[in-house]
Amino acid sequence: MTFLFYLFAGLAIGGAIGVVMAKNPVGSLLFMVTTLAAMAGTFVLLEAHFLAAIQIIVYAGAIMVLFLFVIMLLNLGHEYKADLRGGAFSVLSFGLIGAIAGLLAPEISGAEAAPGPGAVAIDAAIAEHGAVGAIAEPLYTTYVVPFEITGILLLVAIVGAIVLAKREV
Amino acid sequence: MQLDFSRQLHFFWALLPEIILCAWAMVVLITGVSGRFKDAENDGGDPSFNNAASLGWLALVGVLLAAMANGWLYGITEVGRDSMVAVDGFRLFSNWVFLLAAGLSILISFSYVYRQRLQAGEFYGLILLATAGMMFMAGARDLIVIFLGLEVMSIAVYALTAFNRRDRKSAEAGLKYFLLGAFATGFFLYGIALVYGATGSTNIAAVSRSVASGAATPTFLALGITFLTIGFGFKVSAVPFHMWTPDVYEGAPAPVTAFMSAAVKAAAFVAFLRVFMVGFDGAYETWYPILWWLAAITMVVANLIALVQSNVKRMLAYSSIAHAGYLLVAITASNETAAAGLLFYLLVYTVMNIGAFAIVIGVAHHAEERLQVEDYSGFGWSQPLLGVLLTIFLLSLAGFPGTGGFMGKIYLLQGAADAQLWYLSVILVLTTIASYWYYLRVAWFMWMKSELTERQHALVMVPLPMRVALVASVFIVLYLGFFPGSALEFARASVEGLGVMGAGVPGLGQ
Amino acid sequence: MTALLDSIGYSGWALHALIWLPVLGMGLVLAAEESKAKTVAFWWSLGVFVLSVGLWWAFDPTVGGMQMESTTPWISTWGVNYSLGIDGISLFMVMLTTFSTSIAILGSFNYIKERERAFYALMLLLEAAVVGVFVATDVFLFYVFFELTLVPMYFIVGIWGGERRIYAAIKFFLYTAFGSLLMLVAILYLFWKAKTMLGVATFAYADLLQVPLSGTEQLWLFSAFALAFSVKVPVFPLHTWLPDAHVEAPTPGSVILAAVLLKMGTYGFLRFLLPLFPVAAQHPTVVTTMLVLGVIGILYTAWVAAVQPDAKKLVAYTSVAHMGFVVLGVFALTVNGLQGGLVVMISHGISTGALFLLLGMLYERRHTRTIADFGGIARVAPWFATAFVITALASIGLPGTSGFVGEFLALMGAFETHPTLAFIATLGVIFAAYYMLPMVQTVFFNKLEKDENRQIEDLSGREMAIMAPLCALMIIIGWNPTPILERMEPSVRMVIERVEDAGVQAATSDDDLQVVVAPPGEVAPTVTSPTPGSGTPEDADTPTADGDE
Amino acid sequence: MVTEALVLSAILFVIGTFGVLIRRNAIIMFLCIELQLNAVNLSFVAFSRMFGIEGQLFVFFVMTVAAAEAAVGLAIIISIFRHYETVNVDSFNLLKW
Amino acid sequence: MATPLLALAQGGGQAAAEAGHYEPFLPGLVVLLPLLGFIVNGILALQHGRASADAVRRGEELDLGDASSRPATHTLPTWIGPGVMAAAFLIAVVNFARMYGVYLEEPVIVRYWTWIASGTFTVEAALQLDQLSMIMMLIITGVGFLIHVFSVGYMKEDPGYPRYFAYLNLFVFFMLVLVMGSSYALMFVGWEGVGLCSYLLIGYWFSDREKSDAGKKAFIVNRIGDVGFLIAMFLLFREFGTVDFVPVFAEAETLAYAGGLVTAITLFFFVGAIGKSAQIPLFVWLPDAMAGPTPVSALIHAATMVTAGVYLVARSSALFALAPLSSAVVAGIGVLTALFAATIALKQDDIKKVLAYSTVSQLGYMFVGVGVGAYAAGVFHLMTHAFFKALLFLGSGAVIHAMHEAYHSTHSHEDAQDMRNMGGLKAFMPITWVTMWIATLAIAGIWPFAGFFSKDEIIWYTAAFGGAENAPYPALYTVYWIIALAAAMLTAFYMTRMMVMTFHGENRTGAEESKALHEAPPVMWIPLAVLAVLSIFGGWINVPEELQASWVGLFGVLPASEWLHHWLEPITAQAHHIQEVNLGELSHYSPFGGGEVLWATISTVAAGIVVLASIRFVGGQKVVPVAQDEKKPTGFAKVLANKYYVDEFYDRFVVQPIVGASRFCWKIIDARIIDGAVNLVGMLSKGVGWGVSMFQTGTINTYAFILTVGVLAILGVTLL
Repeated sequence: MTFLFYLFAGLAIGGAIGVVMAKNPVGSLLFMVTTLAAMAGTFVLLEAHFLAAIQIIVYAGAIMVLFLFVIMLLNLGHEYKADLRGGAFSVLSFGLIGAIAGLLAPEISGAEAAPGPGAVAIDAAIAEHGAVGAIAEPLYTTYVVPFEITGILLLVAIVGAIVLAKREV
Repeated sequence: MQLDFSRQLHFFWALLPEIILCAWAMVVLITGVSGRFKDAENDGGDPSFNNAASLGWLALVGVLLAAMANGWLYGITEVGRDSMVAVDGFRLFSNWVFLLAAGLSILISFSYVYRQRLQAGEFYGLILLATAGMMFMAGARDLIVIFLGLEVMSIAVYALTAFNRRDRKSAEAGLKYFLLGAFATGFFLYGIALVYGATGSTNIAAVSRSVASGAATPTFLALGITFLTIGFGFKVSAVPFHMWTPDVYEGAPAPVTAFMSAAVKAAAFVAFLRVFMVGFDGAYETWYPILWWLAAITMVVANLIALVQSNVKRMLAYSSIAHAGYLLVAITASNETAAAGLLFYLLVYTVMNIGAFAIVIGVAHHAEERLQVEDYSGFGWSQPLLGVLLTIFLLSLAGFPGTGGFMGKIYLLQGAADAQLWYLSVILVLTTIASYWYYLRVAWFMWMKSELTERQHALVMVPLPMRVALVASVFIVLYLGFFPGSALEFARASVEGLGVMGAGVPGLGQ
Repeated sequence: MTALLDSIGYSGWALHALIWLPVLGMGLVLAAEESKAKTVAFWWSLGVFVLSVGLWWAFDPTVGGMQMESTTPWISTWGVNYSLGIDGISLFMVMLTTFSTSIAILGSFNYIKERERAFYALMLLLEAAVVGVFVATDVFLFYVFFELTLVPMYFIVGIWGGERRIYAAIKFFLYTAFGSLLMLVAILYLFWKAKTMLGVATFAYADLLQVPLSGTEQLWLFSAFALAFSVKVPVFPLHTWLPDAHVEAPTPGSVILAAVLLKMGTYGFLRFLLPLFPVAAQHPTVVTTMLVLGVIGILYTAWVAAVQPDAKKLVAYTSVAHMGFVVLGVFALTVNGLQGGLVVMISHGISTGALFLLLGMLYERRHTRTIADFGGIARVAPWFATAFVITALASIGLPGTSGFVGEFLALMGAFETHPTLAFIATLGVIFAAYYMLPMVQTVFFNKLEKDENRQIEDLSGREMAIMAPLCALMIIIGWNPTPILERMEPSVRMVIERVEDAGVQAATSDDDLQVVVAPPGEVAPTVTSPTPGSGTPEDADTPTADGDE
Repeated sequence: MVTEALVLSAILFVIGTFGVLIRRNAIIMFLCIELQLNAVNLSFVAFSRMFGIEGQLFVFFVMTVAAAEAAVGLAIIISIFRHYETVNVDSFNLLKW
Repeated sequence: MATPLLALAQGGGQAAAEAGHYEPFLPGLVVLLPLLGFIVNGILALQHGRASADAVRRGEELDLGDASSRPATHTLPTWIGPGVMAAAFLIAVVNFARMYGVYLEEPVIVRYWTWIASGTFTVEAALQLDQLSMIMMLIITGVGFLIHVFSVGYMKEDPGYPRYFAYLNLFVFFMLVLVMGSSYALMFVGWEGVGLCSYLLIGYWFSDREKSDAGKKAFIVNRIGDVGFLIAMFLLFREFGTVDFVPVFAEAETLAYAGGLVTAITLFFFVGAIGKSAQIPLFVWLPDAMAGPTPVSALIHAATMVTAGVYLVARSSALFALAPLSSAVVAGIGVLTALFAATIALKQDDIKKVLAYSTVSQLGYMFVGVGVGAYAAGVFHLMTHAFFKALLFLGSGAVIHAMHEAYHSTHSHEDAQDMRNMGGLKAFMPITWVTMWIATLAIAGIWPFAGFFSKDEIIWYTAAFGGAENAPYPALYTVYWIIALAAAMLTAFYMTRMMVMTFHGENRTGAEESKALHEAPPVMWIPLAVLAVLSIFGGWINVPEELQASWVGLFGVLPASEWLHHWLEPITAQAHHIQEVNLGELSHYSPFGGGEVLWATISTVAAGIVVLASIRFVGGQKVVPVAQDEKKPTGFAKVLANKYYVDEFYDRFVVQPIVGASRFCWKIIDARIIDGAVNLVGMLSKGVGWGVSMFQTGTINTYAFILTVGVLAILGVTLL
């Protein structure tokens, strides 16, 4: 378990670094897919099987393809020079991010965060409703309002995307 | 009628204004794409009553219907505090502000839409949807709902910002807004996650209980509060999260800027207030210094930069940042007076800001031209009525007696007084003095500089809807300036049911 | 006269009318034809003045407190009332305002040649606001009017002013707003204090007088209020807005500025500063500071005035010197001093207003204000010269004019308590001659060399009608100020008694009123600090202390 | 493991942030933002081990939001590309100061 | 009109004398009449001014040469100006007649209205009638009337004629307020009022810049003194709560003798007196004041206004008597001024300048008188001086008038006032010559002219004061005495020099011009004659009792021994009482032995010798007219001719520094430092705003970076 976790973690971090550093946008995208897949693995390890599936299908499958589609559309796939910011800016950014990481990591790792009653409740729910049902049940009862808002959100996104991406009025 | 959220239908009633708006947005969209209203560009004629304008009027009807629903909700009482949706005075008051902002923004959009030949259906539809998103935020008692409402609003506004596709400034503004907005959303979301991690819930009431009882994990809570502050700080454009604001406000279509600066900010503040004052009440000591500094820096920096702006839209952008600073004082104060002050101020700010933008739109004929202060030379004398109106709006923005802006500022200061934030109050008034300079600068160009040619100012376009908006705005600004009593009382009453506040917080509860 | 007033039921409504009639008149002026605007404005303001004259008889000179009071709730949520009233201090300020406005409007007939409607409308608006300042008995209402005066003045200076009008207007605006906004915080502190200590939300002046304040609080609040009013007065070194504003303002603007707007500051001293913060007001350091500033104002600005090449700027600087006498009188904290200060206020309003009018008339004729451009004008304009000399003499406080009575009493009052400073201030009498006479000489006397000056016309009938009442008042007040003094005295006594009572209490009690003697800035526990961390403004706002946890 | 997951989440978040700071390509920047969102998702999942199924629910919502943002965001990028023929954010500085 | 008035006077006077009390007769009218004259003349003047202004605009001057063509505005003042003065004088005489013979212990106060009533301070608009104010009233209205009459002739061709009379009337009004006011406050009204009129009249010909400057200088220097007056008043008020004469003097003795307070009060009063009476160091304005019309110099700068300081000290005798130091200062300043001004007068060539310095010098004598406790003597000299100095000035006026017309006839621009251009005028204007010689002998202190009695008395008292039992600084008074005597000799010399240069020897006016020289018209010489009579006999009212039997009193022939002393007794009694208590009886003392008669003889003989010697000496000197005079004085004579460079000194060390400081205050402190600070705040704000806005680069990465900085900052705040 632990080994697997660290493997996935290593993959995820490596992929993330790849996203940031890759010269070619397509490369970035592929690194991103790697990361997403590795995270799906950690989801599995955290007993979130349904989410792991969604992660692959929706994120890696749909959203990333959308990105790829746009990169291709804009014909950016041929760029092989890094557009990393250079010089002082990146050094400063690096320092800044390092500082933030230095503040965050000890705080988070130092906090007590052991699997609690939630793990038990999830196991029970999965046992009762199955992996999908465990999520679906609250989604359509307690969280019905946010769920409906999600619908509106998608409508907005569609309208926005259409209006902006349309070639000419 | 009493709502019982164990029945799902009751969510429908509780969210009636939002639902009406969303539904109406679809109506507008569909009408817009239907053949008859499709052609916005070559129907010519009166910008008040052409095809595109019909959609505007249609959208206004939606706003009106939502407003009716909002009024109807006053007869509703709710049971239980842990529901996802609040039906309290606070939300309803905020809804009034959003609807007012939306209505006024639509009214001032007519000439812009006409001149820029925008797709009216989508434009008005997105405004309605954004408004709905704001209303979700205001009514949310759950961080997730706030987040989703925020996203509905934001995505709609991203689209609106980049809406004018002929204008590269608009696109640039859209990209900047979008990228930075999404960036901030990441922080915001991380904040929600951490709060969830700290308290085990995203429901504000539950969070509040957990925080007050001390059950929340302090590390996560502190981090969560930090990141939520950043998220909200971005949306309300508090320094140093304000960097997008001037560029976006300058680049976005002027009516959208008006809408953004008033309504988006209002929504963010309302949610900000509910989350921090209700949810994190028990952790006041943690976040109050952050907000104190945020408020102070925001007021100072925004007002100082605004001094050197020569573009009116950009100046108004910095002014809106400055106003965010004033409003942050209310959140820092975190008591009932401050909350009521915030609501009242949002109302006033919405009206006066949109009023000012209305005239900016009128002056900036055709594309986004004629936005420099110099372009206002002698404007007052060639268009005396508009000049007077703009002067009143500017004075109100500056917080001058006789206008609503003054009363709002007083209310904020009272809130600060109740929390004994004297230094912050002093910073507020001192920065206000700086703000006088740039507001009056417009006034001096208008009235004290030599006139431009009559012809130039004759191009100012003020169609009927904008006139309606202007009259309404100036009426409200002056009414609130001279007879603020009922509105103040209304704002005060609106925050009464907000929830636990002031317990264990120094300077509160007197 | 009293019977006549009774027959028309003259009472508190008159105060309301004095505020709102000018507003109505503003509407009328805007509605009038451009060419008729000035006539309408003048007769309307004259009517307002006539109405205000009734106050003289309706006023009961034996009462020290507020009279003709009326109160209407305005913003009940905050306990703000629209309440008006006058006492012996404000009575004359109101009358001075209405009088000066009429005169200024009459004096601007030739000066203002464009955008007349807007100009006269703003003048009337200004009148309404200034009257409001003087009759408001609710601190909030006072503040509203106090700030409102800025807007019309800003536009009057900025639109109809001289070359650097915008600079002057904005400087005037920001300078005065700077002080008054800090006062606003202080007012809200008082309000908050009243709410917590008395349990009522109120801005009423009478209620705020009851708020118990510790010595430290008094000092802080005093400073804020004093700053606001000192800018307005203006007290050295906060005076530099005034020469600019005066020089650039059109004649009527200068007249109103000198005659009434400056008085708002000293009025504030008397109405708010002393009664609200009596302990701070008699703190030796405070008193000495204010007196020293007053004395510096008298001498320093007299010197600066003396070397001005611009006549209007010279007169502007003399305003500062005159107001220095007021400050001196007020902070002498004696009946004579206060009364003297009040008379100086009235006298300065009349004489400096008249000087500005006369300089304006000169400017209309010659289109210059540089002293050296004139010379020998008395030969071609004897009435003009006479009016000017009378006014100048009243301004430098020659006995037999209004200026003397005020300065004399103010100095005398100051002498009772602070002889050394009063002694130095008395030297100002010399420097008054030092700045005024050379100007009079260079402008009106000497050889009539320039041909332009040769063609200067004497006073016209309208101008005589302006100058006659002004000169008459200067001399009448100079010879018989008693009717004015006796009306002021009860009110002035109330102020003094309040200050003295507080002084006695402070001396006898051993609560933290004694803190007064400690330097400001030291932390003193306040009465209302149930929870740690609240209390004084100092420690409530230091988040770093909290953030470190 | 929950703690480790949280730390991983934090690390990914920080890397995403770093990416936003130093990349010039708007699409890559956006990609980094997506990375941040994913990092948060990981936190949610980890926390759901402590408190229950809601955490996983939130991930669901976040994904929707990410999708919506992607749609609009990419549309905006396309839109701006039409004006500038590039997605390099350094080019977009018509609006400044 | 005059007859019933006299009847009134007689009737009232007799009745009053019988009843032992005094009934005031319309004192208000005395004051009011000149005021009315001022108002009427003033309006006439303004109307007249309009007419001449029109002429000026046309580039002409009003032609007033022909008497018949003069407008009414020009002729009416001839009657109004002197008319009101005559009426006022008559009423004053009536009042005097009523008071005469009554020993009035308490002054009579006539109240009109409450002038200022504020809190603890009240002052009435009230006139005080007592022996001192009565004398002053008579001098002012009497001499004033004569000078008004003289002015009719002197000024008749002046375009500003009505204005002149307006000012003159106003002056008399203020002067009367000064002497009749019942309180220091009211006195101060007159005090500053006369200063104002002096200013207006000195600068009467305001088109001439120098004259205008002189007026301004007079006003400002006077104001310096006025400040002293004011402060003294404030001190009095602080102590007594009132500034009315009666209560102040009643309470005066509660002050410690020679105490700091009373010394301060009196010294400050004396500062006022110095200013008004042109003593060292504030005398500089008086010589310049000669820029005014000559009758003005006679009235204001010789007879009345400048003596106000003496009046003030005499009036406050009760206070000064309590302050021996102040008294010593008064006398010291007086004697120094007497000598100092006399030396300057030696080398002056301008006839009016000589008279001006002579006035300063004589005023010094008066101060010596009041400084040594001889208040009555001071007032006495004031009175006689009013006669002969007014006469001298009017005489010089007649001379200048004649000279002016002479030069005018040939359109010459020679100086009509310079004595070097005169000489031999006695042939042309005999009356003037005679009357002026009378006045010269009077001022020189030649027996039996008026000046002898008054001056001699002062000198004698100076010595006597030093000889008092507890005299504070006995040696000092001896010095004073010597200086006073020396100055008297100088007086005799320079006055004789003036007379000789003007009237004797060759005429230097010029051949053409001298044809136009002529005697003054009657309207001018009659006042001269009247004053000449007064200058002869005026001194006889106060012949010292001890000397009455000697030759000085013409062995008892001269009447009214010490009448004035007795008359002023009620005023000075308190002071004398205080003096007696504290100093003891004044002894009949002379520093170098010898009796009073001896010293009186010595002084008059010495003066006589000086006069005769100077006639020879000056007559023997060759005087050249100004036009040919190229010889500049050298050495000490140059110093004297340049008035010890006092004006230059003041200009260099007082005026210039103040102007410089003023410029510094304006240009540096006000404009740079204070306003600079204000503008700096504004500029700094803008600068900071501009600087901060530089972060707004337009690049998204920067924005994100700054956002992240914010994140770090907040994290730091929360976590650290």
